[in-house]
Amino acid sequence: MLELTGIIQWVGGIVTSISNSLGLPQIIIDIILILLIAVAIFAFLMLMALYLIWMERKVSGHIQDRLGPMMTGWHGWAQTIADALKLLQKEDIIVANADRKVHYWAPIVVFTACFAVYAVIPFGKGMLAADVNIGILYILSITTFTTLSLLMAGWASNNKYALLGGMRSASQIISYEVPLTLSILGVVMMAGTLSMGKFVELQGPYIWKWYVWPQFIGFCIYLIASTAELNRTPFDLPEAEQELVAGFNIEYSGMKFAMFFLAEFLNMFTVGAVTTTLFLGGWNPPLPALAFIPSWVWFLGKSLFIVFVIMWFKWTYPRLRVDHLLSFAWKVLLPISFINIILTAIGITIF
Amino acid sequence: MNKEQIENKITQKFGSAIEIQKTKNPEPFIYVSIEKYIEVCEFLKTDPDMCFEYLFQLGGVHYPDDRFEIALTLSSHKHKHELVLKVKLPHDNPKAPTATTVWEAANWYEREAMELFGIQFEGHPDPRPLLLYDDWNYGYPMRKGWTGPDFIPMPDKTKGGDD
Amino acid sequence: MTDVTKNIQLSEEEFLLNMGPQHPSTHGVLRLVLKLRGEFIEDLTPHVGYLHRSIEKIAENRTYAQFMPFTDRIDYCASMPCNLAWALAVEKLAGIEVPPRAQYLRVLMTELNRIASHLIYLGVMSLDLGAFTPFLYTFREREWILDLFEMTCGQRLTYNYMRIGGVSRDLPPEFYQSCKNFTKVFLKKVDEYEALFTYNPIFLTRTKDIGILPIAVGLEYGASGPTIRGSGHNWDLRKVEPYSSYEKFDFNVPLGTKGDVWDRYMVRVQEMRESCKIINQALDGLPEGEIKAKVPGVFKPPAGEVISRIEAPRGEMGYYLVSDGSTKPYRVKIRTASYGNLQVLRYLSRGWKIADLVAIFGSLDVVLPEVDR
Amino acid sequence: MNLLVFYILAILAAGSAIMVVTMKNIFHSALFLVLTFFSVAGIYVLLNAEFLAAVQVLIYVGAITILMIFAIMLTHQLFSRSLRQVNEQVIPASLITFIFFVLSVVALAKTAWPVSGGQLPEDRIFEIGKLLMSEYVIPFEVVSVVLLVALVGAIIIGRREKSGDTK
Repeated sequence: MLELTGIIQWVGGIVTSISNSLGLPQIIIDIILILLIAVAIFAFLMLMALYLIWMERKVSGHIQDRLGPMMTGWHGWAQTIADALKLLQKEDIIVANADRKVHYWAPIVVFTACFAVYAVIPFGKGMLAADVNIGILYILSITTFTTLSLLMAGWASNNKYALLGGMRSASQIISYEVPLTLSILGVVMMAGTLSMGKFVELQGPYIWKWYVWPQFIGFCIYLIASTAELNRTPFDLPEAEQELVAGFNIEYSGMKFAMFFLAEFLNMFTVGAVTTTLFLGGWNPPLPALAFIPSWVWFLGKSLFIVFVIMWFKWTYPRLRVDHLLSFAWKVLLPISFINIILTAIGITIF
Repeated sequence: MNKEQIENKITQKFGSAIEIQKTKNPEPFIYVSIEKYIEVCEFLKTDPDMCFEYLFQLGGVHYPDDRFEIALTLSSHKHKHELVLKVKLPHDNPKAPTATTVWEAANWYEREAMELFGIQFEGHPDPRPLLLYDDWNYGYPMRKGWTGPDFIPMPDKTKGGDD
Repeated sequence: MTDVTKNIQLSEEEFLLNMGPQHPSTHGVLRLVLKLRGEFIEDLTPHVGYLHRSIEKIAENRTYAQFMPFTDRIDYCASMPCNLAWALAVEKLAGIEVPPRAQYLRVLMTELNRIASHLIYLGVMSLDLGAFTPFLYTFREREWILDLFEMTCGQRLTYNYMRIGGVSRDLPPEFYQSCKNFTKVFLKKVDEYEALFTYNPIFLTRTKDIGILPIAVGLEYGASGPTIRGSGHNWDLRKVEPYSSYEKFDFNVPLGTKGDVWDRYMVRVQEMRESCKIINQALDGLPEGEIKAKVPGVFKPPAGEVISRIEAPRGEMGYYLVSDGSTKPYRVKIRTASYGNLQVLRYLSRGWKIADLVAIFGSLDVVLPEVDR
Repeated sequence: MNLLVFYILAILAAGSAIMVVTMKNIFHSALFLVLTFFSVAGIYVLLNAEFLAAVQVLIYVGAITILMIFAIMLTHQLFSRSLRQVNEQVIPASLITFIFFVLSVVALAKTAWPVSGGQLPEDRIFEIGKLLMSEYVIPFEVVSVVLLVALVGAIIIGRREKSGDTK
């Protein structure tokens, strides 16, 4: 049995029994369990982020007719680990006229925000840290802190490029938040719930019952809008290298820069995970007969596929311009998502 | 229009201000007196038979015995002919009216001649140095016989400056 | 440089942004002081000269032949045309007749270099617009051209291939087949680039109707080459006043219609195809014979003044050469295409956004060492 | 445990609210406002009102404060200028505040807070939706009309300023 549910229960059981024998109060046991889960998720996510960076390099390399990292380990598997070690040793430079406190807090905010999202992501059967009944709303609200941190970084660096990058990202994320939320609304209407766990349950192990088919418009809008929220090409204006050099993170170095970098990749995985949960049946296999493959493999596979698609975008398209970007959100995506909602409502009342 | 026709026409129009040089040079050119310089330029650009709308280059030359000249290469895309126009500048204080009023392209060429040869272009809209750095005060490097210092210290950018 | 920024009057909503000298999209070291209102460019002041090496002064202290390697450094993306223009100037001055085989080889090499230069343009332009992948594709093909050059003259970037009166070496035997293969494969690769770009909606919105250059303005500022041909101005020195036996080749001069960024892009893409045509013709019609005219070891051209003009990849380049009859040139004035093309930037970019400035600047294909010399 | 969390959140909310009004740098004030909103959202969670908490964060942090920061960044006069947070009228202001504080304490103490018995409904969001669409449908619709008016008004004001600039 490759399902991890058993292991989680087993570890939980051990912790509880040890604590009981020590006579610890229930509250301490709870805290220990929560910490254990948090550490487990954190460790997983750090590894994930490292390997997503490696994956990005390999994907971009192969798209660009080259190999990507090859020297560190088999096909360069240890490349990002080496990079992370290098970044850890780097001097942390804070520019003279920077707002030191805000400069310090910005990467922490972005990292915390993208980590906090994973409390409600169902990684597999029985692998959901907190099944709150407002799961998807929670994700939407937590991700707004990303915007905040970009603005903080842009403002605190006391650099005009960083400021422009911060402002661009704010206007961009606020604009794309609207079609993003509305595209999710279609799924929410069909499911009649906001809980991430319920979404997965409702879709079940039948590929034809997944929400990607009835909500195909919503799926596309969600993918586009979330690419924009991730600030990735073709929407990578906040950090447009050729215009703003590096945008909001221009004055960051060492580990703080690495935190922005890791957060970007974690957010990408978040998008993959949320898309999987909302539209692709979560950890369910496409057919009940395929259930012998563990649920978390399905979840990871689907999420990584979405991540791959987003990378594919990046290495194919040129970048949009700010005003085109915003008018695309308000004039194209928004009306389509409204139409999608109306169609969904009609569909629900008919069937 | 071939070269003779162009030369004839200009000579007719401006007479004594024009001096046609036809020596052993492979490339014949026209000298124009400094007083009529801009007038001739405008004529060359606007006259329908001339139509020299394109300034190929403008450069200063420092001849022996401290004589400065500027040479303009003009070409007409309409009539597909070209012309070299030269102006002799005053000896002691090389000075010329600006040709930017005729061709915008002259702007940078004149700035370059200004800093490299020390030729003053009167009425130039933006007489800043172009190629040399701002603190350059070692004379005009393209003049013959210019001997610069062996070692020119880097300008100290740490003092002042907002960039 | 401080006085520049201080003299600019700013209103409440405006601010100055210093773009460069070290900036990813200034293609070298160019400093642009932008006066911005939000993201809109109110005004722009280019500052050049960071790469000034006073090649013109160096020329006065070198013999005619010794100056040849310096011309390589004027435009490192397209050294062959710089070589060629210098050779043409000196030959015109001294009245040297170049053997036909050498003329054909010169055409072959300049056209190969034109493709290499346009490939850099294409890659860098795509990079400016945020697409990274085409950059590597174009450099893959450029690599092949560099291999061909290496095969011929042993150099990959600064060729020093032309000589006064001819070229330095004949083609190696394996060149013909490799070059033929290249033109065959390359035409397919151009289609590939076009598939990535030409009608890509994002590319179209970024380039169509952006930075329109009217012909009259372009001529006024001294723009040339693909920059002015993109506006539909039919002016190509290879056709108008053919040099180095260009009159024997059959090729078209691609023209744009509107003069926007897209037109300038399109002109260059078409020019690559035309160059392929010329290369094939040059390879097939390569005459037998000498590759270098007899030039005395101590070369003393007669005194005089000449102008040489050629159509380099970026536009018209040429030398104004004054000789006093000695072994060294008396005065060399180098006219480069980027010099004129960069002057237009101020006119083109006013009123556009920073993102457009990057696209417009990319479309002018300016190489900074060429401006600063 | 709940009580402990509540105290932490309450101190955070109140403390950062004080920072909002005392900070010299307006950008820092805005950041502390975020913290205030976030702590208040935490208190909502403690009260089993997750929906309200999420919406609080989504709207107040995600939209309103960000817009405020955006406005600060765009406006040169506010950008990187320290503001004087205390003026000459400290005594009257503190008097008024104190009176208001006493009044609200008295009001809070005197009001009887009716506690409705029974369990919270299992699917609270569902119930909120139902209530908004049935009992409170008129205020709900009125609010949306008000928002629309505000939106149109904002656009008109913004437009006028722009045309004034160009002339």
